[in-house]
Amino acid sequence: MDMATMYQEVILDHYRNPEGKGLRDPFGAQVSHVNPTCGDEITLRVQLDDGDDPVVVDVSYDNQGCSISQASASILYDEVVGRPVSEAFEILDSFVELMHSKGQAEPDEDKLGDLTAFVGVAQYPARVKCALLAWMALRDAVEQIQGPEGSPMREKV
Amino acid sequence: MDMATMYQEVILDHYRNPEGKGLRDPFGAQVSHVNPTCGDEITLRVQLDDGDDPVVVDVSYDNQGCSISQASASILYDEVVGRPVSEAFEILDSFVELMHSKGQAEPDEDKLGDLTAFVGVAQYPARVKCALLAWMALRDAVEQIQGPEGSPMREKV
Amino acid sequence: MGQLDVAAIRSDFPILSRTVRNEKPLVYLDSGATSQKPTQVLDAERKFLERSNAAVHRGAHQLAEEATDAYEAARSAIAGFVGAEARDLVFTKNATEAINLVSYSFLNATLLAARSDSVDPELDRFVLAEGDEIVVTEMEHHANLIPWQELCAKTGAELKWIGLTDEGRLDLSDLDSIITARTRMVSFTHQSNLLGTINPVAPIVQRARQVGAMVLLDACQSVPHMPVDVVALDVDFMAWSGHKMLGPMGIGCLWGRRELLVDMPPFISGGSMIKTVSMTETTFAEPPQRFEAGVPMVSQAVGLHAAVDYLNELGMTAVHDHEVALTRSALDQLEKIPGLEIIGPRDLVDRGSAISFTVEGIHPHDLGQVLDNAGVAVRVGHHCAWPTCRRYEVPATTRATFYVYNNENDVTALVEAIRTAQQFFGTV
Amino acid sequence: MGQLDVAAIRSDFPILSRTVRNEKPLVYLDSGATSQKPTQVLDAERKFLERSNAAVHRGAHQLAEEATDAYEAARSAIAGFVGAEARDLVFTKNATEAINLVSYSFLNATLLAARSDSVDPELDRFVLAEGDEIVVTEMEHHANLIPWQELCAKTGAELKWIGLTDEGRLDLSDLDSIITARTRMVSFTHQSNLLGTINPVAPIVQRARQVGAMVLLDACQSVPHMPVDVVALDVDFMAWSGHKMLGPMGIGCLWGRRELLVDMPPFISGGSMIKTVSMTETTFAEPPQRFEAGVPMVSQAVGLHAAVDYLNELGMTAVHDHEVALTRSALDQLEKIPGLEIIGPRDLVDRGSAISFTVEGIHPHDLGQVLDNAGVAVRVGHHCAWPTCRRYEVPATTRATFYVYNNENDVTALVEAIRTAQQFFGTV
Ligand SMILES: Cc1ncc(COP(=O)(O)O)c(C=O)c1O
Ligand SMILES: Cc1ncc(COP(=O)(O)O)c(C=O)c1O
Repeated sequence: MDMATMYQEVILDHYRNPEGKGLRDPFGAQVSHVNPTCGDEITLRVQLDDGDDPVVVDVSYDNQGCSISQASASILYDEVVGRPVSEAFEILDSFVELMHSKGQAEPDEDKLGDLTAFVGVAQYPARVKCALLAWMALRDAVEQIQGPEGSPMREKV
Repeated sequence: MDMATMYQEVILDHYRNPEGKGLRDPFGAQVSHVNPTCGDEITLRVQLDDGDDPVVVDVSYDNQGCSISQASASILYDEVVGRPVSEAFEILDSFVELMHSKGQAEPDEDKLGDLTAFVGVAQYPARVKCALLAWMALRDAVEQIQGPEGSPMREKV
Repeated sequence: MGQLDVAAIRSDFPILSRTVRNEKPLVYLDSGATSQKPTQVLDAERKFLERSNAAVHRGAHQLAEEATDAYEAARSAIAGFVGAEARDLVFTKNATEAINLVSYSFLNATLLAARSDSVDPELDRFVLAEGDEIVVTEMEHHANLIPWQELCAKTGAELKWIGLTDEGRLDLSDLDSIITARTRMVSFTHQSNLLGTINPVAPIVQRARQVGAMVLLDACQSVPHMPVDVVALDVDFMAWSGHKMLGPMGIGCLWGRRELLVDMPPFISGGSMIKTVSMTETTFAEPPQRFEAGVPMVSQAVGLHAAVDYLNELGMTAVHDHEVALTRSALDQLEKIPGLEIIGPRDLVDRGSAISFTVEGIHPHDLGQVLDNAGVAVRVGHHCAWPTCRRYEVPATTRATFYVYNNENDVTALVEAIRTAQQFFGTV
Repeated sequence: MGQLDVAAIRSDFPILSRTVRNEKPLVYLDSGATSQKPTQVLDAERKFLERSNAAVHRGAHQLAEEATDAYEAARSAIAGFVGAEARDLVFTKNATEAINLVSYSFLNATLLAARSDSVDPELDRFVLAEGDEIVVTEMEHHANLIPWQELCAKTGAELKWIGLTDEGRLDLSDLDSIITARTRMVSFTHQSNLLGTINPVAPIVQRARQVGAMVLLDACQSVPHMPVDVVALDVDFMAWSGHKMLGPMGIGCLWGRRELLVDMPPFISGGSMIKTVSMTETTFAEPPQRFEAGVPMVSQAVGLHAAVDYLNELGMTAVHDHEVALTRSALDQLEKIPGLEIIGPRDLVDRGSAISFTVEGIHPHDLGQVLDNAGVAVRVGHHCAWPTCRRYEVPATTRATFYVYNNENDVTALVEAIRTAQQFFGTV
């Protein structure tokens, strides 16, 4: 594969000009996640509204890491803010699936939007954690707000 | 090698009719040694006289083990009792050397007497400990009587 | 002789065509100590080393990626071999380390809890108090006895054990008074490496559950020889070694129930088992990584993967049937030898292929020597189960063990060599 | 380029002729993580497995005898490689286990002493009291940091460390206030796997002796790369791994001063490390057996034996000279790259061949990816020395490491690939 397939323009754009970066108030939960192999970090805050299927009112974050992890956080902001949690988690699930497909899956563009660009990254297992770092933090933060019944799993990917 | 070279008649004779077996009084020291790989055991007592180079007045023992270890103990009794410690230790040293020679050494018959028969055993490393069991116990017991200055080593073979 | 094509199998094992002691064909009856390795295993390991060798879970390059894939594929296959999930399987250097890992979890949890202000609920299950009890049996390999003795010596817990019947079985008659409300762990062997006995797991697990104790199964002698499903067995931990099941030396396995593994503090610590590290504070990765500090035995995992593929191909039921058939034949013929006494069950019910015996008037060391001289490789001694020897009042035994590559000829060779020894030592 | 015939050496390593990522020749610059293995090592191990495979120190048959001889011959050769005696060398699964073995000696001695009525003089040297101190450095691999953190957490001892200068050296200016009368153990790395720094052993040993502390040297990155004589170094323990010195994975080494080894309680317990065993009491074998419970990694010892033979043939001085020459060339060329910063010493004095660096505007993960795409295998991340990254305020670095099979072409490939990355990410 050539590097341009992996580092698609949309990834490099988000990396160079991240959307929504910086920690903001108010927030319902804040979590910090790291990638133990490379030390990349993200601190992420989530604010939900009070709805039955609450809407993600804001996601703010501060992070440090490679282009893949930074672009992924920026796209997360773009894709998730303003959506109900149920939809955000659908995107998350599709993205997890894509990233674990070793590049064999046909990405669902409708659902994934800019995340489709990560199909090349999925071919490099060592980079999967980079791409998922912000998303795992999102899941963790939402589950913290929604309480344990929403988080059946002790561990995350 | 055929079995008869290893199990020479003199070994089988001593095995079938061990000399000096049984624990007797008086004794200056008593030790128990085991062979950790097979569980063979010997309890051995030594009585020395008061000389400058004390004479081994008696070696008595109780043991359990294979023909090699039993014959070796019996020959020990034959060879050592009545000799000064210095001579007994010379025999011991020669025997240790023979047993570690992997069968390459030319045994010194004058010094070793019946122990010469163990030259075949020396070709089987797994049996070396059997042959030396009683002799290591002898050294240990004598050193206990003579005190620590006589035993520079913490460990034995 | 079961459904195994033993001739074909034998041709996969280069060592079986060698000779020993003056051109005697090798009759290898010591697989209970360690098994031989088929070409398939040797080739898999070599191919890995010539193609993909790299440190796993660390590098960002292609070799590291391939090595990580190979290592984790091995974990899946080996876990699958015992009906488990990959993430619940920890690689160790041998079964001994696997058992120590669990015994040290108790020790470490107890020490950490003693120094923390708040009672950490995660550690709680592994914290021992003075007077707590650990239960083993009188037929344990030293690997499943000494770690518990040591744990007791350091914590004040007490070691109890299930005794044996004269027939070589566990004496379960007073199980309820041995496993009590004070019992925290029951650790026992699935199959005795000395007696050949296959132990009943269900009643012991049931009693342990009643009193809230954990169960560790030492499966060193079962996983290589018969179908084992860890979920069906319903134990909490299971330990076994690679080298006894056609795999390389230097790799062992610990399977653990997920909810216990996640609560266990680390045993060996270092690289690759962490989440974050600073000079003053470290947090740990989830299992299995938490228990795999340092560069692991990757090529050995690849070799063991090839070994379970090989065994799966044969079918573990066929493997077991084959061994039972050989055991039947061997027991029949051995019992006809005057002065020979079997130490262990004489019937084939719940019995594996380890056959220990004594021969009147010939010490096992001497017997082993004559057998060796005839090309027959057996093991003599206490087989790292010294208390079991003491129980049957023998200082040592001679032990023959069978595996997939053994056949009727091997049984005949064994029997003939024993008769030769009797003639040589003049005991018949 | 020293006296090594690198072309001849390369032909001994099958993996070096493979290609990666679309037919790019492999440029392996990750030997600091794990080295590749020459055919001589692979063949030695295979020959053992096809001829003499058996459990050691246990059987009475010819294979067991041959296996035991091979295992103990390996011990002699490997001990000899560092100027040591065989009986003082313990085989472990990796260096990480070796260091843990020593840290657990303190833990176990402390616990056993606390429960015995009389103070056992043998254990005494390893018994820790509240307030005792352990000293490490800020450039340790996690393997030589976390075991000591854990020991402190369990005993109430305190962890102190020697800091680093901006140049990547140990800051020994306040050594006397760090190593004090309370210090029981000073454990530090001979060569940093991240910075490449070779540390001065003598002044630290001298200070430790003054206060009666023991010294452990983590020689993972020195023994493979330069002549090391453990007697001349005058340390108490030395730990290193086989897989970084052309040997197999799954084997590590602990050398210990005899009088300390004999006083240390067992760490991992089980078979083959005992003197006598009953259900209630066990006594232990002398070192090294005391510390080698269970069936050990025999074929790996045989492989490591072949590896030290191979290195001896090359000559360790020539190996070191070769690496210094490559390091000189690499540092020269790397420093010319705009935005590239070396993390670690820039001069060649007391410096090995691990070169860590950052490149402005490109995260190490991204850099590693482009390098990988060009066939250049480096390692990116914190290299299991996270505190060292923190000290130099970098989240991660890219690291190239050289070994006997690397040459000038590899340096050129590295430099070119970094420039390609800069163009790709538009940072120049
Ligand atoms: C300096 C240093 N110490 C310790 C280790 C740990 O070695 P292993 O992972 O083989 O146990 C390494 C290598 O990973 C190292 O470079
Ligand atoms: C029943 C049993 N448990 C434990 C062990 C120890 O296995 P290892 O030496 O591979 O750790 C063995 C074999 O030696 C065994 O037969």
